[in-house]
Amino acid sequence: MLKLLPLIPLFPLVSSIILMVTLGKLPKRMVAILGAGSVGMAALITLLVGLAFMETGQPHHQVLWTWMRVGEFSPDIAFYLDGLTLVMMSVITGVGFLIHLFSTEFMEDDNSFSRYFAYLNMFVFAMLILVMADNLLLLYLGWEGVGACSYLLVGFWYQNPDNGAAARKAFVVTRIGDTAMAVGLFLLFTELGTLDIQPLAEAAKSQWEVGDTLPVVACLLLLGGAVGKSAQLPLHTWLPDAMAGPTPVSALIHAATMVTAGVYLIARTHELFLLAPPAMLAVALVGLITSLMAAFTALNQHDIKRILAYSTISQIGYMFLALGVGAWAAGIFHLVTHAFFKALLFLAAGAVIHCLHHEHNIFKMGGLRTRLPVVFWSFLIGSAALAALPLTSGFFSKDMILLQAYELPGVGPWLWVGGLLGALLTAMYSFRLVFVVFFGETKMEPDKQPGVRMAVPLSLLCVLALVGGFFALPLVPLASAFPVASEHHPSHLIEGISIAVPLIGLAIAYFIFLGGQWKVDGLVNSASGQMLRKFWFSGWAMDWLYDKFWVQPYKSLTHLLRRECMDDIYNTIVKFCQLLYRVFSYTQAGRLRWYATSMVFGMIVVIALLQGVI
Amino acid sequence: MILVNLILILLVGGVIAWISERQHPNLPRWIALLVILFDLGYLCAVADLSWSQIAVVPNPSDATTWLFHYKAEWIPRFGISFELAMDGLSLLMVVLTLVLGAISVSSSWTDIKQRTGFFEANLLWTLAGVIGVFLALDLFLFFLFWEVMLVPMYLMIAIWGHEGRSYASMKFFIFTQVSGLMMLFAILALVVLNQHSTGVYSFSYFDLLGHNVGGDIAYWLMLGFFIAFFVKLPGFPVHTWLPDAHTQAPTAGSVILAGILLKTGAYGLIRFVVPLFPNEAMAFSPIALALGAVGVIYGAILAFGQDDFKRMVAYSSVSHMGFVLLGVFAWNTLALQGAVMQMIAHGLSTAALFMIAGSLQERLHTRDMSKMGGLWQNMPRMGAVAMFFMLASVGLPGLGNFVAEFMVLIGLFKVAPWVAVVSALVLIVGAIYLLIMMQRAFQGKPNEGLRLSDYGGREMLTMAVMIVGLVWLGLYPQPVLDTAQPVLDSLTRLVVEVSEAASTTDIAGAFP
Amino acid sequence: MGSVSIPLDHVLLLSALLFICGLLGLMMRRNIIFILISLEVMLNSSAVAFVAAGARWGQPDGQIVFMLILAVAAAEVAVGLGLVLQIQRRFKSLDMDDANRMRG
Amino acid sequence: MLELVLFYTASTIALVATILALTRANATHALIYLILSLLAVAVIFYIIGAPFAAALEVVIYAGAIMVLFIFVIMMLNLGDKGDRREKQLLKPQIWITPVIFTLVLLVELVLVLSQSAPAEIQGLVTPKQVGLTLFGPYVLAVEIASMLLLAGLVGSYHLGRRYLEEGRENSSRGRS
Repeated sequence: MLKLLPLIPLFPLVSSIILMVTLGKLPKRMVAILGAGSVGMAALITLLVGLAFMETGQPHHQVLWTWMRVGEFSPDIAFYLDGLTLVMMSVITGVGFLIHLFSTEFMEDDNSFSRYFAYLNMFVFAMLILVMADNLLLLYLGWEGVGACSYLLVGFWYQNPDNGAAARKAFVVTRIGDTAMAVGLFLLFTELGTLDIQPLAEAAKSQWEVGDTLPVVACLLLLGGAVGKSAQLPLHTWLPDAMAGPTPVSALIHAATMVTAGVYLIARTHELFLLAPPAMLAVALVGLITSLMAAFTALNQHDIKRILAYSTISQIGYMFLALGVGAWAAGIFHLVTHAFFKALLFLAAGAVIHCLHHEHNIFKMGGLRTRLPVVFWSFLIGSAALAALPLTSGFFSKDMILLQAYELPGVGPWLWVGGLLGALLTAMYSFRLVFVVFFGETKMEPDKQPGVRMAVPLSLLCVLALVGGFFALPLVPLASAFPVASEHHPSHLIEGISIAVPLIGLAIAYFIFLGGQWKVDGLVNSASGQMLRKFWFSGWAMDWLYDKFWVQPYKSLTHLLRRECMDDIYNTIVKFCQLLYRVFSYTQAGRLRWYATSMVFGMIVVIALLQGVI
Repeated sequence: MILVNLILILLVGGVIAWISERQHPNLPRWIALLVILFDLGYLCAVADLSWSQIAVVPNPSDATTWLFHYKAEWIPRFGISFELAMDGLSLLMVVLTLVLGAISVSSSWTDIKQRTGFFEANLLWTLAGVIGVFLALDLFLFFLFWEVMLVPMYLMIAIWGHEGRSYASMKFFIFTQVSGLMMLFAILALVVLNQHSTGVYSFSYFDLLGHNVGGDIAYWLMLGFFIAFFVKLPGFPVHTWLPDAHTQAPTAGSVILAGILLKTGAYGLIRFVVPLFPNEAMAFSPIALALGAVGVIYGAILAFGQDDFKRMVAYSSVSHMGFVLLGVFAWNTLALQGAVMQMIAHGLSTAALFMIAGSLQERLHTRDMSKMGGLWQNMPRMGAVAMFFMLASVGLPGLGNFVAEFMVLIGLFKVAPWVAVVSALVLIVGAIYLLIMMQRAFQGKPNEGLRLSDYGGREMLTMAVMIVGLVWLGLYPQPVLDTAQPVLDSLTRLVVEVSEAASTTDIAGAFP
Repeated sequence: MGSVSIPLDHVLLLSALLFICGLLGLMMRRNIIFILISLEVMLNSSAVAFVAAGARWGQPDGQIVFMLILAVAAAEVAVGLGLVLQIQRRFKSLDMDDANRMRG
Repeated sequence: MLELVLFYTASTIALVATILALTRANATHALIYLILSLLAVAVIFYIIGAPFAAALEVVIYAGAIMVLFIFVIMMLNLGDKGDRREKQLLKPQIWITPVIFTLVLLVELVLVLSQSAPAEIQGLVTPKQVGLTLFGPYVLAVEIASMLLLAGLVGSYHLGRRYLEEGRENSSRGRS
């Protein structure tokens, strides 16, 4: 059964190539079957492989062929299957399949239906390679591959230049992180002589001591890659703009899978990170700060997808926090539950947008509770999970993170307090969204209802978002991949606070946005309030900052250089030659008398020389 | 004789193509294509190489250990002979030349409308000259081929070029000619010095290789060779002929120029500069590495500032070829393999981008990207192809360029980490200009009124060849690596031996 | 004329002076006719030197060279005057400063 | 003694006439002075014992060549047009450089001459001697000279003919 492993990425790849080569000549039904079916097949095989893996629990290693071999540098095209990989593969193929199914209806009217599925399948392929890779170079292949697919899909509607700009931003900003990661790979290879993940970890443990500089540098470089891909500070600015792509794309790439690749990378190389405590702390801090900043921003947005985007940034911040405090399993657990409920939220938002003439502004919506009941329930469940209301999937994972953070000696309690604040804000913005969009008076009438191909994925994801937390599934294989945290239960007070905080957030959101009991208009409309609002609305003015200090200087630099200043050097030589030419041509003035005079001068000199006068 | 025939077929084919124009204006194209394919077929059929033959590590200074060797007396008085030889490296380069030659004939199929016969003849003669450069191992003969390949290229730019062709062709000629002159001086001085110590004149590579000149004069001779190849590469800051020449050349000219002619510079660095002057080259390597890194970044930055599609691609060449320089002067197997890979991968990807630029110009009559936009709507196939090669140039893993750049950088990192880090920044700036290119030409608002013909079968077939080539290089580059490996092994060993003998300073220590 | 006592130096000095005069005329005059005249003067002065030198040794070679000079002068004048005609036709002037088409 | 007086007188005349010839504004006047100068030189030739050269000087130089000049000047029909610009000769910036140069040259020549040992003119060289030498060892030079004269002939014919033909065309065009 395990031998079937290479088939999993192969299905989406073949489908994608077929769709690319046929250039949209296939009928839409065929495209839909091919596109969604291939991922479905991949999901099925993943299930089979997963069951086979559960039986033994032994990591499985499969080499397809040698990629390149030069001396000791010999990365293979090889797959490595362990619990972590399996979890990621399940999420990618499972959630991926649901989103593909949803897309077949969502994108039905689009002219480039086939191109869409070609890209989306390619993405699934690249993402699978990323998580299945046995060495960091192959991982990097998947890593860049998903980036390229993300670029293609964000700019899918290429006619609008804004989409193109968003796509480029997504690619370039993540590329900054990727470059750091590439340098990290150089460093690791140069120091440890291999890029295969398992031998790498062994070599690292034998060559490096905890607290050495090199592992810290290497881990920080890897963290740079993770920060770029996972939209964490300071490279998070691309994600909100990336919402320009089709909504199912946002659900799959920019919520469930690709953006969590950074989390996966750190979890995958956790043995390196264990050697570098400062890097671990950096991970935690990056995660916490990002999650708080993004939560504040989400509270002020009015584009439904941007709210969800910031919320994604914030949630991934939680995952980083978990990784940073060494709660590997909790981080990955949150990754899984987040994939469920955020995909659900995005798809529901997509359904709302689909049914409301592509309206994105939440303040133009309202009262959709009765108009779109399926969507409403999906959204409500998703938000509940996001806000980590008790017994939803998000509750379990978030609770786990916070408790493990609390237990970290030293800064632990502070991280815990920060996490709680984040949880409060999360509850506030998620229910703000629910209240504004689905309650209150109706401002817009939907012109259609989601069909069955939308409703089925939504309902399935609802189930997953609700009960995903009870699944032992993710945790069993994970236990084999990570060092087990000490089992030690904190006091009930701490747990109680963790449970209470989201409820408080929910209450605040209710009082402000629905009940109307709290009038905050005065506060909001005051000068400082407005300024703060604007500041948060713009995402802490990060975009402005980057524009001023990076984009504009670069543009002026290219503008300065574009006329090729190097040519000036050669032109100076040319000018000098022309000058000489002018001087000498002046002597060739065509005046006989001048020639005669110069001849005489020459004569004088020659005679003088002959006579030895001079 | 195989090697002589390789060149002769092209030369004679050129003459035939020229004459055949009188029969039918279309005939030269077919003849040129068939001649190149025949040459390629001849190489494959007659060469009849097995892996075990290729895997033999040749002794650089013993011609009999090479794959092929041919020597005939020419001017015995001065020790000049007609000496050709082929090892794995030249084999790769010759195959690349012929493949890209066929591609360039295809790319100019409809582009060139007048004097097709003479055009195809020039094209074939350029190829003959380039193959001569890749095979010649008598320095005099090498210099002869080095100059011979320029003339038809110059004619191609000067006759069939675009609006600024006379300036561009002149600039191209002067830059390469002046640098070639320096090489000639260096060659003559080397031979004379060799004569002083051994008493016989010889221009043969095999005789000169073991001869260690030493002293300051050797450094200057190395520089003479280096400059000739460096200009051709082209390296910063003597790259400025390239954007003009590329921009003004006809499509096939650009393809050959970028795909093949630049590689002769890289080949020369690997074959001559370092093996002939190992100590001097290694002493020079910090400067060369710095120039390479600056070129890599500088090319990418300038590419971003261009409006002209072809000019942008030309600057991207400057950027990419900087990696070759880095790879050569890092001088370890990994980086050298990367440099060789880069030569091949860059040949394919840039040739394709130039073809796209050429097709755009043919259809839109402009290369100005500010006048394009939304062309994907009109020409989805071309858009998809352009997207592929754009991503290849960006260095997407799984395609040839990535393998090349990664190997260069990882090899370089061992020798000079900071240079590698700076050069790695091109992953970012390179992405910026290529994405902007895609945006400006193919994305954005389409011009609905425009009726443009999309790529047809011939063009798609040509592109498919290159796409398959790049994917193959990206996912299974091992055959290429294995072909180059023995040669590079022998060369690196040579340098190590010499530097151990001279017990100079450690290379790695020279550039921390 | 048996007892000749003319010093050779003086004849040569005369020749030099004539030569200088011709040279000065060549450099100063613009009119092409005068330039030709100056050339004649210079040729003539060299002829004087040759004849004097021949006479100094009592050999005929000096006079032979004089005759060759004569031939040169004749040919030169013939061609030169032909040119004068052409220049006059083309530039409507004999001023050589006007006829500077050859300036680089 | 007489010869010395004659020599110095003739030398003076030759020099003065040459200077006058070269400073005239009118070409015809200049030619007359030049002829005078040539005649004076012929006298000097005679005195230093070269009668054949003297005869040639008179017949060919002063006779034929100068007449050629005068013909051409008459053909050009110059008038006073060119004369005015020749007045610029008197401006120092025109003459200062040539004069300095020539003076320097003269000084150099005199220095050169003064280095040789003093010598005197030996005596008569008869036309017969000249003839024998000319067609003896110098016969090749004669041939070369004849070629030169032929070239001069052809050249002047070519240049002059075009002048005359175009002149005819111009006049005929003017008539029609």
